[in-house]
Amino acid sequence: MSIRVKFFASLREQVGQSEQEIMSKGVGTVSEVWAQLGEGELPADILCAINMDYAEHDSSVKDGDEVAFFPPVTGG
Amino acid sequence: MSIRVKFFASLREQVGQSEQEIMSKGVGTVSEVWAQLGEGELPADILCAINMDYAEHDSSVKDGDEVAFFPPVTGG
Amino acid sequence: MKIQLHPEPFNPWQELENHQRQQLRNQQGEFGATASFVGTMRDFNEGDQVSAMTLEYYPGMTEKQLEKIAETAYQRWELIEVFIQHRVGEIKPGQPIVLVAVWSSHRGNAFDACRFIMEELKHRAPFWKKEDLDGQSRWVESNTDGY
Amino acid sequence: MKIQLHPEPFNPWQELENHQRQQLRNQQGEFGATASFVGTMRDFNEGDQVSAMTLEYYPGMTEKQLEKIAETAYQRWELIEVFIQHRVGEIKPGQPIVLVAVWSSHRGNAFDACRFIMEELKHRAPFWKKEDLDGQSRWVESNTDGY
Repeated sequence: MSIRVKFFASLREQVGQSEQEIMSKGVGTVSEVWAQLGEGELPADILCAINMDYAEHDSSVKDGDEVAFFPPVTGG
Repeated sequence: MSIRVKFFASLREQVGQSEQEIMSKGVGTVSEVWAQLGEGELPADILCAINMDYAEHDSSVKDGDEVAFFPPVTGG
Repeated sequence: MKIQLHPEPFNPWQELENHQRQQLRNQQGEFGATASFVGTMRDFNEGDQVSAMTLEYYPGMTEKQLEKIAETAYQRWELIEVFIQHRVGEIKPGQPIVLVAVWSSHRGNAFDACRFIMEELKHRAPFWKKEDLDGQSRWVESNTDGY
Repeated sequence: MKIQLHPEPFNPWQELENHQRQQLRNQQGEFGATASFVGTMRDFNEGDQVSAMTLEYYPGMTEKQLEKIAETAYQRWELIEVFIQHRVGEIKPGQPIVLVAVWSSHRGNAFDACRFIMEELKHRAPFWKKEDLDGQSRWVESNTDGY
């Protein structure tokens, strides 16, 4: 299956890219998507979204989803 | 002593004038100023001011004061 | 602090913008939050169509009480500026009646102070509304609670 | 409801006035209360002088989350209109960052909803601030509480 992964703000700088496509079997949750990236443990304070809606680290992903990782938001 | 008395809004219409000068001895409080006007009892919900500051019905007045009577305010 | 009564229609957003540009010119970068409220005349009140309204006030006392309200707000919260504008005279539906704007470093203070000033103004500033209904008129008896 | 992101400086009061004139033309006399909030960039944060700031966002998700916040406000209070404007990109001190404006029949609803939307926006809308200090830059870690 194919998942588009996006990174924002300080996490984008840390990971060194703003997006990446992962092609893999056996990627069932957001945490498992992160694990594929080879960036170590997913920090507890990192927020995530699936298809532009907030999700949890253990939320399920499916083929074609867009998964985003980012630090706490600071707008307004 | 001389007191300038002002009336506003529905009370002004009821009294039939917007201001009046009263010259009298023995006018010690706002209620006594009202009593001089011959308009009956001072209604409990009528607000009053002395020299443009809110006052009570039993507040003291002195020579030269401006005393105002008006209904509850409805601005904004 | 600026407090002003308008006998003619006024544009609240324009007034606010002008005030900020003119009076807060040297405080650019200092205020992070501006909370404001505009009250506009409605054409409906207590179940009746209202065609116009006259706002009576007490020249001198009205301004004095508005200043006192603003001063109380300055004492209770850290504020950079308070700006109050109020219409008087004959008003038509859709026309602005009141503008309260508060500048502060932080949004909590700006929101709290703006709302406080509006409630105090409603309950303590000497203004009285007389509504024109179809062929008759009536004094508004009391203000509603804003919470 | 109107939600808009501005890559260039915008004038919040002008936007608000235009929106009311254009979109609420047929509701003149219906709304009695407009509560609004403008957030402006300060030149000082956490004890440091800030010379500029870059606001990053998540195109698509940012707009979607702002819409959700506005929809929640419409469900919780009787509102006539919600208007949200937010800057993105490079911002200088003194420039507006955000405008939230809410029109309602009554002031309590307008005040409550405006503040609710601001707090939700601060905590849920995907924006990230990076501040330029003297010769270096840093990501803002978290937003302050607004109450």
